[in-house]
Amino acid sequence: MTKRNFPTVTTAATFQIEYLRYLDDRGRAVTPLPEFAADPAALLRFYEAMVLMRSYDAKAIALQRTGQLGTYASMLGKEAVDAGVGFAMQKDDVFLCTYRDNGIQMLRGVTMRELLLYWGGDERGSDFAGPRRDFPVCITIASQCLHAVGVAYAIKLRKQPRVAVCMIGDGATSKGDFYESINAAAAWKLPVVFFITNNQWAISVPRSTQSAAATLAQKSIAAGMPGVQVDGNDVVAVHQAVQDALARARCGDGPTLIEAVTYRLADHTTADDASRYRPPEEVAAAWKHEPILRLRNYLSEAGVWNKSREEALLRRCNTEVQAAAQAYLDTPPPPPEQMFDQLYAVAPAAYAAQRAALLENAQAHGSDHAG
Amino acid sequence: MTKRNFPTVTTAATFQIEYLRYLDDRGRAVTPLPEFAADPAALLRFYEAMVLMRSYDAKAIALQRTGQLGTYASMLGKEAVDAGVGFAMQKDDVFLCTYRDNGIQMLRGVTMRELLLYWGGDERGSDFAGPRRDFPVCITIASQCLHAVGVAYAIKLRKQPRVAVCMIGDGATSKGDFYESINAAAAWKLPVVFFITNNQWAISVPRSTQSAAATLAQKSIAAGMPGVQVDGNDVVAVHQAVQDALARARCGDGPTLIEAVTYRLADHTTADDASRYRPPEEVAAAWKHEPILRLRNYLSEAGVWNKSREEALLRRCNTEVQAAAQAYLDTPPPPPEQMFDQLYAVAPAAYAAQRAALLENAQAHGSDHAG
Amino acid sequence: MAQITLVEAVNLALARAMADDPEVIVLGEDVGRDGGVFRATLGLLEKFGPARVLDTPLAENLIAGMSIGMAAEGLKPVCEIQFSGFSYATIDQIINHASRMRHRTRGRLTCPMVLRTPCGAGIHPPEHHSESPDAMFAHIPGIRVVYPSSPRRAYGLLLAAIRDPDPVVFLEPTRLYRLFKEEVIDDGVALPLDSCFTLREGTDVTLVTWGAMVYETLQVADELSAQGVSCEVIDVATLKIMDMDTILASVARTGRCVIITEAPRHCSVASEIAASLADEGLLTLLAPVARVTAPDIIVPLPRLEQNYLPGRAQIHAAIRKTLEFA
Amino acid sequence: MAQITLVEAVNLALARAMADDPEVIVLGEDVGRDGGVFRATLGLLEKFGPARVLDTPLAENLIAGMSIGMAAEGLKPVCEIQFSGFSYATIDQIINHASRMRHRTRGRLTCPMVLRTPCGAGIHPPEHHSESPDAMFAHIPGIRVVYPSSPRRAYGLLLAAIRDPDPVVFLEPTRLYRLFKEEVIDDGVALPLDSCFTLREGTDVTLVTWGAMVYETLQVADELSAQGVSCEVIDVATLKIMDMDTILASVARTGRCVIITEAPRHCSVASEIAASLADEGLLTLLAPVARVTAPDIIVPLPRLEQNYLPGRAQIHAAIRKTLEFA
Ligand SMILES: Cc1ncc(C[n+]2csc(CCOP(=O)(O)OP(=O)(O)O)c2C)c(N)n1
Ligand SMILES: Cc1ncc(C[n+]2csc(CCOP(=O)(O)OP(=O)(O)O)c2C)c(N)n1
Ligand SMILES: [Mg+2]
Ligand SMILES: [Mg+2]
Repeated sequence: MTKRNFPTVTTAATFQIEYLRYLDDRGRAVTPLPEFAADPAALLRFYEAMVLMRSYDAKAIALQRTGQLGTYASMLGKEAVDAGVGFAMQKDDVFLCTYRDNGIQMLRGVTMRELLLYWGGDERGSDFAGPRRDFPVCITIASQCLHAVGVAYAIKLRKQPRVAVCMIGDGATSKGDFYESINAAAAWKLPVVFFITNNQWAISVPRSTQSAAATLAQKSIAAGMPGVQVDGNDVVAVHQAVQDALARARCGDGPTLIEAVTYRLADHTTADDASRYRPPEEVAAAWKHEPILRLRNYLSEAGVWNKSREEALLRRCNTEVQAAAQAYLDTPPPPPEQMFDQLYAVAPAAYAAQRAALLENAQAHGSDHAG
Repeated sequence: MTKRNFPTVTTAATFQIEYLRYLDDRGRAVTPLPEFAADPAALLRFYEAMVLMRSYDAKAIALQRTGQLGTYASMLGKEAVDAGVGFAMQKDDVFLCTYRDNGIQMLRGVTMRELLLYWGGDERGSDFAGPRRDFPVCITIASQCLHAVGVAYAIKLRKQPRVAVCMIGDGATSKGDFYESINAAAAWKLPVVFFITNNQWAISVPRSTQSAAATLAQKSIAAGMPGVQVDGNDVVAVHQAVQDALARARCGDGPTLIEAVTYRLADHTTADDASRYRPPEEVAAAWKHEPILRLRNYLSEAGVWNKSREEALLRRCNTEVQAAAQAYLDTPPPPPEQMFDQLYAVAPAAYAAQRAALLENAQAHGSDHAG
Repeated sequence: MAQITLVEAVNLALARAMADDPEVIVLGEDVGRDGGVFRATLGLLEKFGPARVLDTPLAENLIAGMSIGMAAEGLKPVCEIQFSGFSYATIDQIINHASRMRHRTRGRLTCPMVLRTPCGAGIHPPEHHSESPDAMFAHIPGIRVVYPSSPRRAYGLLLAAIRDPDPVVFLEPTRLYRLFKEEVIDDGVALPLDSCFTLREGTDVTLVTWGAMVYETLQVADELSAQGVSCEVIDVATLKIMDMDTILASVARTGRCVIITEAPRHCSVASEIAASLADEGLLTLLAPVARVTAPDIIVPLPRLEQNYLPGRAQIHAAIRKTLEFA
Repeated sequence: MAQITLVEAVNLALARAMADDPEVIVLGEDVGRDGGVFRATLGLLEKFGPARVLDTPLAENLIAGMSIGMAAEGLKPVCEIQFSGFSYATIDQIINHASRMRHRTRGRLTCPMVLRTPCGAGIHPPEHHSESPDAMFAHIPGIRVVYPSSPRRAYGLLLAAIRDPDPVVFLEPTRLYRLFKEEVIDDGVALPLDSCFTLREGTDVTLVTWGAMVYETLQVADELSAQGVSCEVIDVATLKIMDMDTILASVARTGRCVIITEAPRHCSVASEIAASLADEGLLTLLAPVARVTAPDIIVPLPRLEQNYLPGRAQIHAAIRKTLEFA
């Protein structure tokens, strides 16, 4: 920091942040792929999952546009993140996600019907049958990082070979919750992976407004934990980084921070209009890096994918998604008494009158307030 | 982070944290001193200030032990920090401090009587006459960092050549407020200096429990701002680092994070008993690095200090401190109505009855609750 | 003299305050180019530039805390917390610092800031977007809490809040943001803080409410008027420092009081009003003081939202019961 | 069968809960080697080891948030916030997550955590060390708020709080920590939550209070008894979920009620109780419901503290006024 150059200035510490990428924008391997991807066919399940995510995403938006779903946050453009993370985790790991990580939830066994239920405004969507210990979608930005620390502490205390994986966005890295969490996780060497999906935007606020840090991965240095930046549109790089981090965590080496650089190709949510604040050229340019085409190119080039397989896949995805949507739409609303009965383990006697009044009114009048 | 070594792993960023020290434990210059200290006599005012701080500190503890002061937080061992920072700041800079920074406040013109008033439980101690824009002592750890961001933003907006200087402890670096502040300050390139007094302990919690980071200075990397570690018992190093940081800030180059490594030689506060949680040997060892003896050795060696000057100084300090203590003790308690009248700009009519009742009761009964 | 919505009135007041006083700064998440997720700050960036209209990093604690720092330096920050569910993270700064800056420095430093946040349920949003923290803020000594219920009051009260030399938490009823329009004259005239607004005079029962529930309460008063029941409707507007005198005087005339809020009941602002009536107004009461509130439960996701929010039926029922009390 | 202080009773309950249930974890600042700044966790580190008694980094938001994560994984974290003035930073996590984990997952994940914090004024400490956030926590749906007022109740209620499958904020009256001793049998028997304790039966007036003010209230009841006035004294103990039935039944007998709290008045727990009386208890009231509270101001530094806290004189005055009301 000083311009003088006294010999007194000695170096207390040096650090380095690495960047990981295997497939370039056109799907060409820029280097030999890692072991898990040595056989191109091994990447087919990644591709299929990513395409299913995109179908689901499109359907969710369509449902919202037709008044059949609440506000929805699209995952368009981050399918490589979701597949890369989702396939790396074990069933009994614990997943803590944001509203934009439905793709990972799908791979963990949350059904699309359950996801749509949640977006449709029904808490039962968070009572999913698959990964019972996974956390519900977290809306309050970065607050789930603190829960991840507690989960990882419990895992470590019990000496289990499980890992907590916590997703956040670039915007979330500005919040104290995030820093307190990575700092504590490293201090206790906890089995947790913090994963930043840097999609360049936090609603209308660009990455550059959030922080002067050259990379978000370097925030790990503040905590004294390893950090790495990866190409978030390259599923191979994402998967490899997460596998490494999970392995580290599982063998007691503590937490890792991963930053995946990608781009939010859609509006922030269906309630947002991104054209208000970002130029169309930027979005058009970002489409050139998107993850699905890149992987398709690689697989086609490797001879394990072709047009007819693509068409069959799209048909399959469409059928699955339509069925999930229908199942969602066919689900009757939750009974209003759940608002009381699921509040405490035992519904308090003191609230019996409030409960009765609410139920009576629900039957007699339903909604009669404006808005 | 990976054990593999693919050529794909490229370096995204590298960082370095420097360490600054001029005088060693015995007060020998390990390298030529910087310009401000080229003439040893220039360091006399630092020394004198540090000795006054220690006198004040001892008196405050004595007052507390005899029931004449409230809980007090000793600054024993950090006088180099206080002198180094205090002499670097300009009068119209803004100082945001913790409870342990009374030495800097003294150099900024807060009187010892005012400081004692505060510790004696009187808000008027924070209505000090000297640096009118300085903040009152901050008790809630790290929360003042956020205020410093706002102050620095105001300064920058008005294009003033002022700087906000914000002190925190090692414990405070675990709190979100700190990270949010350094991140935002760097993002806006604000004129602010964050100064960590790393005295190794946060009450009973050692530095190692707070963070796995090798240095606290490296937390600056998360924010993308310069950071430096200094020997906090070497007033020359502290002063030089702060001068540099202030200069940077004043010419628009933004914030700096400084970590000064020192040791809390006293109990946390007069309400604490540090022997419960740290071994006497550790404290004894730390005394070998303490800042005042080190500087005295240097000054004596340089021929600008001797025993008779020392004795005269001690007498002067004693007189000053005694006078301040007496002035404090002679100050009548604040009028109870200030609790209402200083709450809002205009005392609310709605509280007139509460106010009257309180005053009536204060006159009639005073305290009659237990404890 | 335009008919505008409540959120447009907020915008108008912000623009007016910024034009009048160069010390007024607007800050928050997405308040710049985007104009705020509800468009309350629309156009301010273009008019007043990025130094005075600033998108902050995503951190509510930062937004509140740096506003305090700005205010201590003499700026007049008006910060926006995107939804009141994210305002809980500001409570620490509001109670530990904003509220007591003046008191603890005996007036040397002060905190003329405004914290604006959309508030309340009814717009079918995701989780945490329907919260009503009014009672939590109103409990804090040293601040004001203001909650307008119409475009005109939003305009006048926001101007007053910004000009006030002490911290104000300004809650905006999301559900009313675009529900109706009102003529608002952009004359820079503030409305008084610490005062109730009697929106309708009546003799049979006093209806006390604030925020979005003013809307349904006025509707009910209309409906009952057709049936010959005369309701006085009071918009409390400033929840702290509260104008209890107006409420007591009204109840002294009507003898009956129903308090309506969409916040959960326990330790709510409704409770405060009822408690004052139980003390200072007891002799004037001809019937129990009824509180129509949300139940003491979590705001549900949209599919059950209509069963959660109190509506006209509950207000009607409470009034009927109060009037029938002999 | 030892006579112990309230803080020793807290310590005893913690040790008992940890011995009984290996899932109970104690965490916070200085809770380990130091045994907590008030010594509430003394000896736990030695008995149960550093994995179950952990000093955390200095971050209250972290302490609350990680407790929620632990609880969701089935541990039973008992976290300590060093002083309640630092508990405001936990409100975000308590209201947005702890309170609704069960509800929003329909019981799939739950939050059996306890957040302990010393509370209240009267020990002449530095700023921010005398806060009374009881009303703010009590307003939050989905949690419990417990505030014991004697060693025995501290022991029994803390055991109940730790065993409760839902989140509990446990406020401890700092002023009473060492003020008096009581015989506490370490039998592992919990006391009921959601229930008032009638500490003294009486016929002339019902005194309702909790926390440290129970002490002065009992003193006053004693003093008045010598003068022939019979006071019923109710310790509310659980501020949420509150046992209003016991209070209503008492006031139905006495016809008069004085509510005593050291928290600021506006939207306080005292207001909630008075509000319920104004509704459900109105017909039984023979006099206005009096609230003896702290004023709506900032807790002062020690030199004025004695003028801030309500004391026996104010309680006496309020009772006298209530009794004289014809
Ligand atoms: C604590 C909090 N503050 C504000 C919001 C409103 N909000 C929702 S999403 C969002 C931006 C988040 O950006 P980022 O972390 O980059 O995630 P992304 O949406 O890009 O996936 C904001 C401000 C919120 N949900 N929580
Ligand atoms: C937010 C907050 N939490 C807890 C405390 C209680 N407390 C007072 S000082 C202290 C330790 C601070 O350590 P450090 O930051 O290293 O400063 P030092 O006391 O060593 O100067 C704690 C936990 C507090 N004052 N504020
Ligand atoms: Mg983003
Ligand atoms: Mg320290």
